[in-house]
Amino acid sequence: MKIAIVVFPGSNCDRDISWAIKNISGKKPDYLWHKEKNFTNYDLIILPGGFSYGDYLRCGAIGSHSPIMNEIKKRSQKGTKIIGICNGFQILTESKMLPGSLLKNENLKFICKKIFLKVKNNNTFFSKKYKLNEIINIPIAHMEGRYYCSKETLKELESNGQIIFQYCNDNGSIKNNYNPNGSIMNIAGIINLKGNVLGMMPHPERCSEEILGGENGIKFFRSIFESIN
Amino acid sequence: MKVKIEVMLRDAILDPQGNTIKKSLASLGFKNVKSVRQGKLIEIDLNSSSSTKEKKNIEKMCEDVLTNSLTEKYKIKFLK
Amino acid sequence: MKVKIEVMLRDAILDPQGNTIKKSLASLGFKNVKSVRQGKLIEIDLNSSSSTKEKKNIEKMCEDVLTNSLTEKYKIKFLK
Amino acid sequence: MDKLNNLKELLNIHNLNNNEYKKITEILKREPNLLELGIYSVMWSEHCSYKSSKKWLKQLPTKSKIVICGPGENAGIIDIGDNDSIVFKIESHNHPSYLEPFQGAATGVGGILRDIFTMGARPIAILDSLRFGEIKQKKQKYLLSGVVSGISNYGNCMGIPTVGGECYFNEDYNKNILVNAMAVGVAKRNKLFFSKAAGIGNPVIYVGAKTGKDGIHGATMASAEFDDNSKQKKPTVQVGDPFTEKLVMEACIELMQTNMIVAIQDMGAAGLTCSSFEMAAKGNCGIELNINKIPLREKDMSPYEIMLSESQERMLIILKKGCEKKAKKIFDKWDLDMSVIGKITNSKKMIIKKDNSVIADIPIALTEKKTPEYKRPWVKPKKVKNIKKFSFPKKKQIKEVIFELLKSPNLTSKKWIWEQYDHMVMCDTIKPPGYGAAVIRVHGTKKSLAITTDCNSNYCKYDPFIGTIHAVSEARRNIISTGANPLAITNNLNFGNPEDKNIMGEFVMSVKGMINSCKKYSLPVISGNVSFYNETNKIGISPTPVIGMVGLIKNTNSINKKNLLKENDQIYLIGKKTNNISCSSFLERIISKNKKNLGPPPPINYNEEIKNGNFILNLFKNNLIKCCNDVSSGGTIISLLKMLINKEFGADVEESFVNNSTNDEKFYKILFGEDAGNYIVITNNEEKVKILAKKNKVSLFKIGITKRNYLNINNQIIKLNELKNNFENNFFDYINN
Ligand SMILES: Nc1ncnc2c1ncn2[C@@H]1O[C@H](COP(=O)(O)OP(=O)(O)O)[C@@H](O)[C@H]1O
Ligand SMILES: [Mg+2]
Repeated sequence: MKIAIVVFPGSNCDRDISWAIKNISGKKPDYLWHKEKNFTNYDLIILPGGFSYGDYLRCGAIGSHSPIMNEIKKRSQKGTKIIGICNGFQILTESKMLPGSLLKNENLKFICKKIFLKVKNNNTFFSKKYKLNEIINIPIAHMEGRYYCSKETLKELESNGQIIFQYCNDNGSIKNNYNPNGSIMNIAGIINLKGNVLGMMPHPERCSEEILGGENGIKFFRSIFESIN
Repeated sequence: MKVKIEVMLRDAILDPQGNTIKKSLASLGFKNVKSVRQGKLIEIDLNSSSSTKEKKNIEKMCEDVLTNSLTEKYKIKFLK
Repeated sequence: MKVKIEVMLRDAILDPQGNTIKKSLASLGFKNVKSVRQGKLIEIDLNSSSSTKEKKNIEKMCEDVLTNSLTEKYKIKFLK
Repeated sequence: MDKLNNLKELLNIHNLNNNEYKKITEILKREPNLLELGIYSVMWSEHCSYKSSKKWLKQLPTKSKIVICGPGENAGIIDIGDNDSIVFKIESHNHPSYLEPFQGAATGVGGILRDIFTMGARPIAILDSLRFGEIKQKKQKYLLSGVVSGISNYGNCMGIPTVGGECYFNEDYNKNILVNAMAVGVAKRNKLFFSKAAGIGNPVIYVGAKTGKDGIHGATMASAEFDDNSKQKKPTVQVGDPFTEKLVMEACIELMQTNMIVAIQDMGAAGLTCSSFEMAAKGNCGIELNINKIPLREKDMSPYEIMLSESQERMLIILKKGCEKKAKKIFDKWDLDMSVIGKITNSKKMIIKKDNSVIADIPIALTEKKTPEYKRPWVKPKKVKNIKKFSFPKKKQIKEVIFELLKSPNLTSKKWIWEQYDHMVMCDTIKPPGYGAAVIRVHGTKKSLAITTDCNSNYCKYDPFIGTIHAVSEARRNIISTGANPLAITNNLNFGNPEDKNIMGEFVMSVKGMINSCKKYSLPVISGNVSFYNETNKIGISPTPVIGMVGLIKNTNSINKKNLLKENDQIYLIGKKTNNISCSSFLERIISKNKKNLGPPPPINYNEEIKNGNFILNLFKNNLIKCCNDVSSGGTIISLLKMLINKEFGADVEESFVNNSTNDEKFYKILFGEDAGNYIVITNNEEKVKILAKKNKVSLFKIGITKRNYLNINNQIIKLNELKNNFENNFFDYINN
């Protein structure tokens, strides 16, 4: 199992993800500097959270043009699994590896808190350890997490089961009240059609240790480890 | 050459920033504001002088980097 | 009446966004960019029609709410 | 060198007096030129020279077994064992935040973070201590929103969690808000860095953002009062660039892993001037700078502007000779400019050259020795009178009283603020904001730190001496309530104009209070900051000595992970039942609304404080505590509710706790009094707690038991939901309406 975490200038959850993966799997992932173009094969490449390029211009926009991204696109087409969390998700949409776009939260503020998610599709590499419709408590921390896409895209996402996580309340109700940022249809995480590229705003690495207040993220990582091995 | 690029959110997209400005204007007594939208203004100063090639270049910049066509529309103004 | 307000940082004020955009444009091959500054564009739609009084009003808006004179300068464009 | 015209006006602009000017001519043995005058003006500003406060700060206890580095460096350092050390400091950015709240607060955070990583430490936590005027004023809401998003923007982007702080509203801050930020970092003990220059011929390098005209005379501005024209005086506002700072931080930490650095210092207040001068002064050597080599943002900058600029995100590093290329490689990787701007000399002078000619020539040691130090006249603040007659509400009004107190912007939840801060990044936040001190794990070790900032503005207003003792005591209680051992403090002394003998008196008494309490508690003061001239049109703020404290939990695993409350857990007050309502929130909000005098703060009994504190730590050691909070503003009930609501619980308060009292006064005094030294603990083993208490001669009283859905006091039932909604939403309502 070979995992890499890409470090962009301004990434700041790179160490956190590495820490979580190391705790759960016992193996420390590699870091890849964003200028890297030639690197060995990885089973999984993670684009971490943070503020690549300070979130200037648009979140993820400049990062999506980093030298490494061309190579990552190529590898994703060959089936390498890619995850983008928070800023990583923004980079994935900006580089068109995932449809849609992430806009400024409706309340115009940075929001850092624990919310509830519903697992809408557990038949993926990234969510198989969860039960279908399982409700998980997980932190978000972002200023631009309002998922937006065209109506047509939304239809496709729905009918292809590409919506993986939706914001809900502790009972699993997916109403607008439980939508922290104004995302279309409470979308918190999606997958590409091929099923190997996932983007999500919440931070599973921040809830993978009891002492940090929860372990709901562990299954996320376990799902991936199982898919890889 | 100087270029000004006006970037606005597409009309169909909610602009909470504009709405907030509208509200705060209203609360300050500016009552007859119908709507407010907020966008970005990017001013670029180029070493080269204006030419068709340069103009193409700027357009490419807008498409590739400066704007996101899903959510934004833009206008380029060549100043001189 | 429609009004467009262009808000830019004063010249002496650091514009981290603009600088970063400039650097990344350069690394993407747009080499002859001398400088980039990023500002705001505010579009306001008013119920009233253009009049001197309304124009004064808009100016007041800019001074009081829309901009911070310490860091920003602005230009008002009355569209119609 | 040209002669200075119109000396009087120049001195005025530079905030220098005639005596100070005379000293300059004595040191230089000639008249200074404009550049030199500018340099002296910032070096000798209150902000940089501590000329009014030095005399008093010298008396603070700053040493102990664990102190590696006390005041005098960029930040203080303490030893926490196993080659780990903790670096921390607090700093103010009050004046800039009033003029431009977002940038003012953001650059405040940027500044304090540089002070931490300059010493070789990776910052792991930020805290902010804020003061605003009346929350109902539009202007204050604007300032609050701006300040909070400024802090949030900078800290979040840096990826350093903002884990705590405080925010307090009071009309005394209407014209002068306070923005203090504290940062904590960790470093290996054998990998610390200092600012003492050394090695004749070593290159001086400049790294980070380019120099612009930002904040020229910022230090002098922070050393002068505001008046109605302040907005016109506007210096170029400093804009923060957290992205660049993140790169600077990572690059510096990378460089620190090598052996190339001799000394390092950030460019903070008074920029290049202060940093280069201080480095040379500490190393007792000379420094030569070539102004032509300074990276500039604008072409037309004079040497004067360059030397006085306060552009952010810049570092000054003395490298070992010959390491320039290797160092540059690291900065290139992070897309940062590096420039060799000078060298260390043995001249003991600061020489600045432009186009090869000398444009400033200042003897360093002499200037250091002659830095002004004032014995400002001061008078003891008058004691305020006890107010005797109150009319208390009826017992059955308890519900309204509770809701009224929860409505106070000072007591209600500050969720609106801390939800805008990324308080979880770095994956070490064990106790997030909510109530009391934050607990942060020291990454990759078994250790955790408890961190807090504290200052009860009312207490300090009515008695700066006792008030400051309270601030230290309360911070200490906050730390102990997490199970941590208090280690050391930092402090930010925010006051009005020290040239006014009354204000100087407040300052002196406050420092004395800090000295007194720190000695009693054996807590060294390892760093701090003084902010004077928080004054507009001759009206100053009330004294606000903010205390930042850090404590240590040796074994993170000892923190009860599954300390989930259950119904019928037992709630105890450790200490004495309260009987003092003077200066309390209850008095302010319920009884004497709009009264100008709230009476003196409650007295402090050190013996009780120490005994109760030790007892709490003892209970933690014996694993008898499920959760704990200290009793502070709002008294026992509000302190209890803050803790319970956070855990989604209510309680049944026993009648015996309020002495089955038929007396309204007694009832309210027990529930809302603020006598110092008390804690509330929740346990599921009251027998053991009682036995231990007896053994330790600690007094305790049962408050009641936990309940899932409601609070019951005096047979009045309040639903938990209602409490929670009030507590958590009041602040949002203030902001949104
Ligand atoms: N109130 C105080 N208590 C203790 N030390 C203080 C206090 N105020 C300032 N100091 C110390 O004086 C030194 C200079 O402070 P300051 O100018 O704020 O630091 P810098 O500008 O280097 O960041 C620091 O080492 C600081 O810790
Ligand atoms: Mg410093």
